[in-house]
Amino acid sequence: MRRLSSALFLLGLGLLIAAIFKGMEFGTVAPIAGQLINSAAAEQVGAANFVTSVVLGYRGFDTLLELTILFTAATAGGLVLGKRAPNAKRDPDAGFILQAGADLLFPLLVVVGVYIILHGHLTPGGGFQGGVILASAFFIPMLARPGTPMSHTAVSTIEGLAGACFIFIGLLAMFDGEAFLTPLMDKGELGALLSAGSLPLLYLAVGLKVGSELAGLLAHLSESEAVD
Amino acid sequence: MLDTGLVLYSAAFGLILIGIAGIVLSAHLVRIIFGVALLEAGANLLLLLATWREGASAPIIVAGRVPEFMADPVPQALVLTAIVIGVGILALALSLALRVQRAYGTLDMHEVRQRMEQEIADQAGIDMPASSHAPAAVQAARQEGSA
Amino acid sequence: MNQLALLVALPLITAFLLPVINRVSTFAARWTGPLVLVITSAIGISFWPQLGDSAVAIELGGFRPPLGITLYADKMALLFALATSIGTLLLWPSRGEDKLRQSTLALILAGSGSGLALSGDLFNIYVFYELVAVVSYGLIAARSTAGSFAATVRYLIVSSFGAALALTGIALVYQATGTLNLAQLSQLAPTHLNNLQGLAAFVLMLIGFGVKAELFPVNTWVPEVYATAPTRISGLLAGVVSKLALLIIVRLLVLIFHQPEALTVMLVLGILGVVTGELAAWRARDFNRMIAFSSIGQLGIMFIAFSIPGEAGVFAGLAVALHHLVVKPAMFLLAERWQGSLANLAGAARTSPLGAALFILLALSLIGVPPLPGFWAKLLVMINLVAQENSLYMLGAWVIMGGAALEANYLFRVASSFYHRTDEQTPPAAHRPGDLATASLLGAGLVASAFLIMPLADEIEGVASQAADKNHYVQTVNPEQLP
Amino acid sequence: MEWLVLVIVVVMLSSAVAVLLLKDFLAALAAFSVVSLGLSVLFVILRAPDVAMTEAAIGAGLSSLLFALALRRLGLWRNRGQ
Repeated sequence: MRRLSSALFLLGLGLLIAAIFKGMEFGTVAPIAGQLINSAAAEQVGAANFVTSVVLGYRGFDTLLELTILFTAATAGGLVLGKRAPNAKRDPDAGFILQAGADLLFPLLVVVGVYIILHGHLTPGGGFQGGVILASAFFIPMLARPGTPMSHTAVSTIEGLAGACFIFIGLLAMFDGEAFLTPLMDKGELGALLSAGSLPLLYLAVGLKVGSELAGLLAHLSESEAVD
Repeated sequence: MLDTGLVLYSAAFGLILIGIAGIVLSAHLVRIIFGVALLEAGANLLLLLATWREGASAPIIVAGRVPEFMADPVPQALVLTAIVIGVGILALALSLALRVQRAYGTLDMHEVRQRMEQEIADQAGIDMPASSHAPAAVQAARQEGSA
Repeated sequence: MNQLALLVALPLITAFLLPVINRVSTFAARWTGPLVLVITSAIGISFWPQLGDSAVAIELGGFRPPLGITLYADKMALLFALATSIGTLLLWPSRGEDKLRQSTLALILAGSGSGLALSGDLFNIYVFYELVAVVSYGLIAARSTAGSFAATVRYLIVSSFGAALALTGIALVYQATGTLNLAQLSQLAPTHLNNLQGLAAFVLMLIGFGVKAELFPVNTWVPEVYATAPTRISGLLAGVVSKLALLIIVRLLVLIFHQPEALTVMLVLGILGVVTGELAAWRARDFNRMIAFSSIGQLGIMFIAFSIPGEAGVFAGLAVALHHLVVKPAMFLLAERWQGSLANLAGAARTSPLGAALFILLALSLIGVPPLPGFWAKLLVMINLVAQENSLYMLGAWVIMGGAALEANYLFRVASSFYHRTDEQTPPAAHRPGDLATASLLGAGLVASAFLIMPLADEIEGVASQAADKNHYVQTVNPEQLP
Repeated sequence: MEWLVLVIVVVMLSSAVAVLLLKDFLAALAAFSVVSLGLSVLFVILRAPDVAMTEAAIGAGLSSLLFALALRRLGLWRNRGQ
């Protein structure tokens, strides 16, 4: 019976979407904010990558909330999974290939991750993508040798400080009368590594925070006692 | 003759419908979480398609050359945020699934709901009438008072 | 006037730093949270007189709308932002073993709740809504019993399903208009959103944001979550957070979606909510689930009230919402000790007379007995419903009357059992002084508002008229147009 | 170019259906990462390189890793999803 009602619900939804689908015309409406930003972003924010100027400049508030969601998910995950039983069974150490590979990959991944974070305002990529690469860089040794646990205190300290730096940069603008999260410092010339004022600093804070948070989340999930 | 916009929009709506079907029809918790992830992917694609136009170029200035007709950067920033939200919630959902499986020994949502209702009733001290359609396994479990 | 952004920034930066502060001294970690909430509430209250004549729009990042995000603070938004901060302060999660994480989550809830009330950008509202949802998952699962994990997982699925639908609605709105700023959307709505796509976007967002506002089809999670979550968190979720979700839907209705079908959809779902909520509460056999279902019923009444077109609807809905905002957390505080079955609540008057008296006061106000504000709120709704001369609104009026009768029945069934002389059973335990103090504070607030009902009504009418004035909103924000 | 988009969309939608129908959870996980990969390539075609990198790194990479870890801890590897 339940399957029937769900199937009917789905059919109705499909018809509704088909009706909307017919009424839509694609790509005829001009994106108001988009065109204004495309014309004004170069001199207002000074980042070569306009998506970064939107993520950190025009809509920096969304990114701050985005960081808070990851922080909350990590905290709630820690709350849910709770402390690990000290005598919980751990996975056996991984084979030689993974251990050798882990030792080789770790420095490369860290370099790539930091590169992507630092060039966030020039080329595609940035704090989120670089942070994920850093998280996997710190997680692979844990896969290779489950015996050596990651120190959660270090991870949560980096997490807290990076997040606080992001908001502190935002609050700095308020001290001299500007609105919250206004991009600071001089913009430098377009395309240079040291350009777009405080945006690279913000993306560095985002990268460190996302990296440490996701590494903590992965560690929590993999450290809960091994089943079978 | 083949309208790319039509294909892309049908992909977005298709993903949304498959995601909703996954949530509504499946009983196993992990499959429902797959459905949620697919639904969010479909919504993200639809958001990016909103102001997409053929022939626009990426909104990035490379070597000082400003492309004349750039894509809209705003939905790209929004989808970037939505994807990272999705992974945050996915991690929380999987941790909860882990604890539910450890507490109830099953991930079948009908049985989980049955056991949860039973536990709420026991905690509140009201004797829940053994509902007639409860599967035999749950009846047996209730006799030995497990979990 | 940029300081209003501190209402969001301060709790978040404290939440980020709490694990670091905790390593320095656990005492500081325990008391920093409440201290920060006192500061933010003080900032909010200091802004209240300023908003008397005109609302305030804060352009975050210093960018003109629609490029940047704007926070829009009128009296209604500031009222709910303050309610979140003060509510989290009063219902601070103090029990449970992992206090550090619970205080962090409570701080984030306060920050994101006030941000949700103040935000003036459609995608920003979605991100705030998702943040409030994730925080509530963490706080509910804090009880870490098997039942609370199962209830949290089911709630997470329904809420993520709703959030994805809301995101689809936002995508449809962005596809039709090309902007996300609420002021610009209200300028473009009559021309671009007045078709099937606009109505579909509204219905998707109504269901998406309705999950937390306990709207009829998507409130299956309410009884399980409020029965298994820590009672202070249930009070916070039922009392404060559900009103925030309702506030967004009202903003969307007032500013953007003016089709009559949108109001009809909300009215029908409100009526179904009242019917299912009150009937289930009448059949419930344990205290927590009874007040959970009654909160569904009350929110159904709010949906009916807000579906009345024009300023009268906003005024009536706001009155019921503010009344429920005070009563429901107090009811859940009483539930701290009376969690179990209604049967073993018999003779509760002997062990905690103040608790029993408070319960009766709250029950009277919920039902709508004359001197108390509950009566005036429901009367206002009934008058406006009848004034519509429309059969569906009349049906809404009859359903609210029937709901009130059911409420009277099951609330008095419990209240009368307090004074039964039963010896063999063990009477329920007395309340903790902390909970009783907060509950009686809220009760005293209720009684005080009963006496000065007239000035209060004028104040709420002022708030409602400012909120319902679309042109005032657009002039305050005045977004840039394409050249 | 349109044919490439059509092929990717068909592959993506069919693997999305496969995610829900496959009995074995590891195969479902593989199908899910195919969907994420297809989505990432679509984002490149839609001229959104930032989003394509995010979808590839987080959608295909991290989500699959999270699912694999969770399935490992849920014990759904050995008995091929009973």
